[in-house]
Amino acid sequence: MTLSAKGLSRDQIAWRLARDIPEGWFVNLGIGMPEKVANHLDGREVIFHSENGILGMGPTPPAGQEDPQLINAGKKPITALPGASFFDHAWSFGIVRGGHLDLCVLGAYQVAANGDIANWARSADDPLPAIGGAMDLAAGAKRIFVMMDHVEKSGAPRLLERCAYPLTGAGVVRRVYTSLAVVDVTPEGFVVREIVPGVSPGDLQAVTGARLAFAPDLGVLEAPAELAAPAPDAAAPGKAA
Amino acid sequence: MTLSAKGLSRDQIAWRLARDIPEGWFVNLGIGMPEKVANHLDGREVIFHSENGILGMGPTPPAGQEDPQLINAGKKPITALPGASFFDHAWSFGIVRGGHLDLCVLGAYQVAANGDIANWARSADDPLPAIGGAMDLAAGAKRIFVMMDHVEKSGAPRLLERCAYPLTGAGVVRRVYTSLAVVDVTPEGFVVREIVPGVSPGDLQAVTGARLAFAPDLGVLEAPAELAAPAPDAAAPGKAA
Amino acid sequence: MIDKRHEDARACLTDIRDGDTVMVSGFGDSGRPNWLMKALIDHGARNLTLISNNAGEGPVGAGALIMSGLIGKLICSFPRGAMVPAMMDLLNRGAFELEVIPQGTLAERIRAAGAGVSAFYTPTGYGTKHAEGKETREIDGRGHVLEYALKADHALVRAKQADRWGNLTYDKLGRSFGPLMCAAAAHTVAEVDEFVELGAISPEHVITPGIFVQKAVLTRPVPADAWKTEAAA
Amino acid sequence: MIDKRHEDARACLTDIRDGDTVMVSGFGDSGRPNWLMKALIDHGARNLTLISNNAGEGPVGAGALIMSGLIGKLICSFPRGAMVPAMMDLLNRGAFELEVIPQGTLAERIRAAGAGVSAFYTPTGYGTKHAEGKETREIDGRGHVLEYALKADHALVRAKQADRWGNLTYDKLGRSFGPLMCAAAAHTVAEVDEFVELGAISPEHVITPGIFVQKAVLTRPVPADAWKTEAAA
Repeated sequence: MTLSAKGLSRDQIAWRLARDIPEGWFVNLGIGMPEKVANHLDGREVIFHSENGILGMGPTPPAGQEDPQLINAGKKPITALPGASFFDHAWSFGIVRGGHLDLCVLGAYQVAANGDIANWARSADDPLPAIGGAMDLAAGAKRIFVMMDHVEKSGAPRLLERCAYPLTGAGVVRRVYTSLAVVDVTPEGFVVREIVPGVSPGDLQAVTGARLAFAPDLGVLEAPAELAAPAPDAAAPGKAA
Repeated sequence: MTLSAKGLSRDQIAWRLARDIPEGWFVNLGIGMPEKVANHLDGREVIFHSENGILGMGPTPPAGQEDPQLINAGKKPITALPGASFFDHAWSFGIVRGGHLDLCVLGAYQVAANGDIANWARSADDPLPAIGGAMDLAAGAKRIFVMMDHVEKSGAPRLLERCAYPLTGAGVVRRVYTSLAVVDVTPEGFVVREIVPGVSPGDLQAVTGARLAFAPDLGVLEAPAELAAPAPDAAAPGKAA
Repeated sequence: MIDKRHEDARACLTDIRDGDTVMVSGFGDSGRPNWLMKALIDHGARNLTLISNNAGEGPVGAGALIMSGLIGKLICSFPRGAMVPAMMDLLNRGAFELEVIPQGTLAERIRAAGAGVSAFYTPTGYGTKHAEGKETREIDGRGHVLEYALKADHALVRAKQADRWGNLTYDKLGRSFGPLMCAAAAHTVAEVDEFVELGAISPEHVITPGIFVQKAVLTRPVPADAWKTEAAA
Repeated sequence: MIDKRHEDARACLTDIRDGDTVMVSGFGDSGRPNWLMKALIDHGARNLTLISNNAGEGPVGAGALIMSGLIGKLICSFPRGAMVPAMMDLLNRGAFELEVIPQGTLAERIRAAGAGVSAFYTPTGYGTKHAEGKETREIDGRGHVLEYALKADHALVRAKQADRWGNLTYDKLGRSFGPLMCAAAAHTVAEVDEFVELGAISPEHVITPGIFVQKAVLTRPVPADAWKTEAAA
């Protein structure tokens, strides 16, 4: 069995990350993979922010009930829960930049051992750079958790000593949830907290582009089998717009 | 008859100033003497701002109908006209500082020929300086008009080459309406536009602490006699709080 | 009597001249002043600097303006979507200049212009390519970038209600950049669902006070094919 | 279930320690959190830095706090009113330190703290005594003063309605500094006229989103004689 076959599905990664979100947190979920986190809160009351100007974002509306003035940062239809509030873009990014969000979950191309994150461009020369809100989110939330496949489709590592792609934020990532492991970013670099079953520390180090330390109480990351996907998917990470 | 007996009452000064306010202007009236301007608009629709967070401020309510949450910057009861809006202090001073007010009318201790205004303290050593909103208003409105008696009660001039009191704003005054004259502040200094009847240019220069130029079309400032006051009053100018 | 309500969108744009800076509200399709943007294309002023969060979602709104050839410079945070190939082609031909800004910094720069704050220090983008060539400063042990106020000659803004003083409300997430742009532009035109009597909007619920709005017109739908113009020269 | 509504004002203030910075909302008597300010006096934490637009209107609110001897430093824009002689006496005895700031700069510094803007350039006060000793810069030909964000450990804020998420509305001119202070303090307690069910406040009409509010209590009147404390030591 290849490493990738042992890896978690996106729903399983989202499930694992959601376990670290307590009731009452204010959370911004980046576009794409991070949006799945909202499905795994087991009834805990968590308030979601979307940077286009809402707190209390609710789930996708039933087909036919979409409102063009109710969309999330990914431009997809949403609902507003009882208790929701709307505000202008200055306050919305004041919430982001002012450190009011307990958590922002971002997708990424690469994360470095110093906490740098690259998630907006694969080249510094992109003539149409898609910055969106990602730099603000990376700089502003109390905690940045990253969700991503552990490696590129090509097998190239995404956890690196230094990011090769242009940075979204410098030294901001707190924890990375990959398809193979839960990895903390510490002043001493990456520290692995949990690994999926069947993958050894040596296996993990072999597909990682930075030196890994392993927690003394290294855990096993066992996710519900019913959330497993038929095949892993390594498309581009989501980005705020 | 003394100069001061020939001088305009505060209501007459307010009447003269009000003639220069066209319909549709957004205006902030400083506390005290400037508030009288609102009584002389002859039906022109002018929208008043109070820096504690309202546009569309209306007149004093009838006795017994005061609302403690509806006061102006001078802490006096007001009303909110149809079309009024409330906003927080950041937006309110954004309106001020951002140059959105067509006019701010301020009282003053002194105005200098370079447009400096002093209206918040008679001494730089005041241990309880009452700055309030005056510095923001002085720095922010499109036009600053000053209303004041031409001289101090002691007879000391208030129009000076340089202010002796601490400045509220540097180089901001556009026009001064005094009890004796209408005086523009120009790059070349004070230029008198109008003088009250019975006062000569020489008389005016004699009670002014800066060199006066006189407009070629120097006008006579004749105010309605019914607005004349029994005796002029030279109390401290109003200040925003 | 003050009355900022107008009938003809095109007539509200006559002051827009070649070379002017124009802000347009909205986030994606929400809060976008389609009727005024179509009128801007018809108005035909050239070499405009366009400030719009999004650009390129499709051949509508900012995408249509860019294809019209009237835009000399685009300032935005997210120039992505179906129009990317066409925009790339125009960029490669030097048909317009592009400046991409982090979204929160874009919002704050516009807000600063309206509020009379001339520049500010933000942590956003520090240590990234965005900060290259910009003045930086350490404050409380953290790196910051100096950013300047971003104002405009004109703002075209989508809102919900307007009264004759120009007081506005917005519709849900259509609010976004609208209130900021109204304050940041010397001349703001709002496109609204309905005109209401003075006093119909509670003073507690006015989002943009009329002091920031010069004119208001009723919105009308813009058919998809009405956006089409001759390809940019 | 999230529920920020509390019964006991005093219990909401237990985290306030000697030496903390506390913001209080309001402009004059409007929007002043009397019930919480009285509870703060009873709480008794000392050497507080108090941030309040007004101070000294009378032996209530900030005036009463100053007379209580709990305030080590006062930051305000207008320290005037009936209490001036008493405040002068305390100042002369070195009982507290005073910093007076132009009102718009005070508001913008508080707003900046909440919005994560660490410093900004404003024209207000340039060329005056207020700018002495401060960094200045010419921008677009005009002098500006550099001002820093002003944050607090705690904010006590008067509002109208609160729901269990802490969303707030305000009452007319009682809004003033409230929304800014909620965002600028690490820990905000709101004193409100009424608790309402979640969803009772339209998302369009929420002025302070609950993310800026940690606790809410119902207001109660403070009798004039209840403000009295022993004279400051």
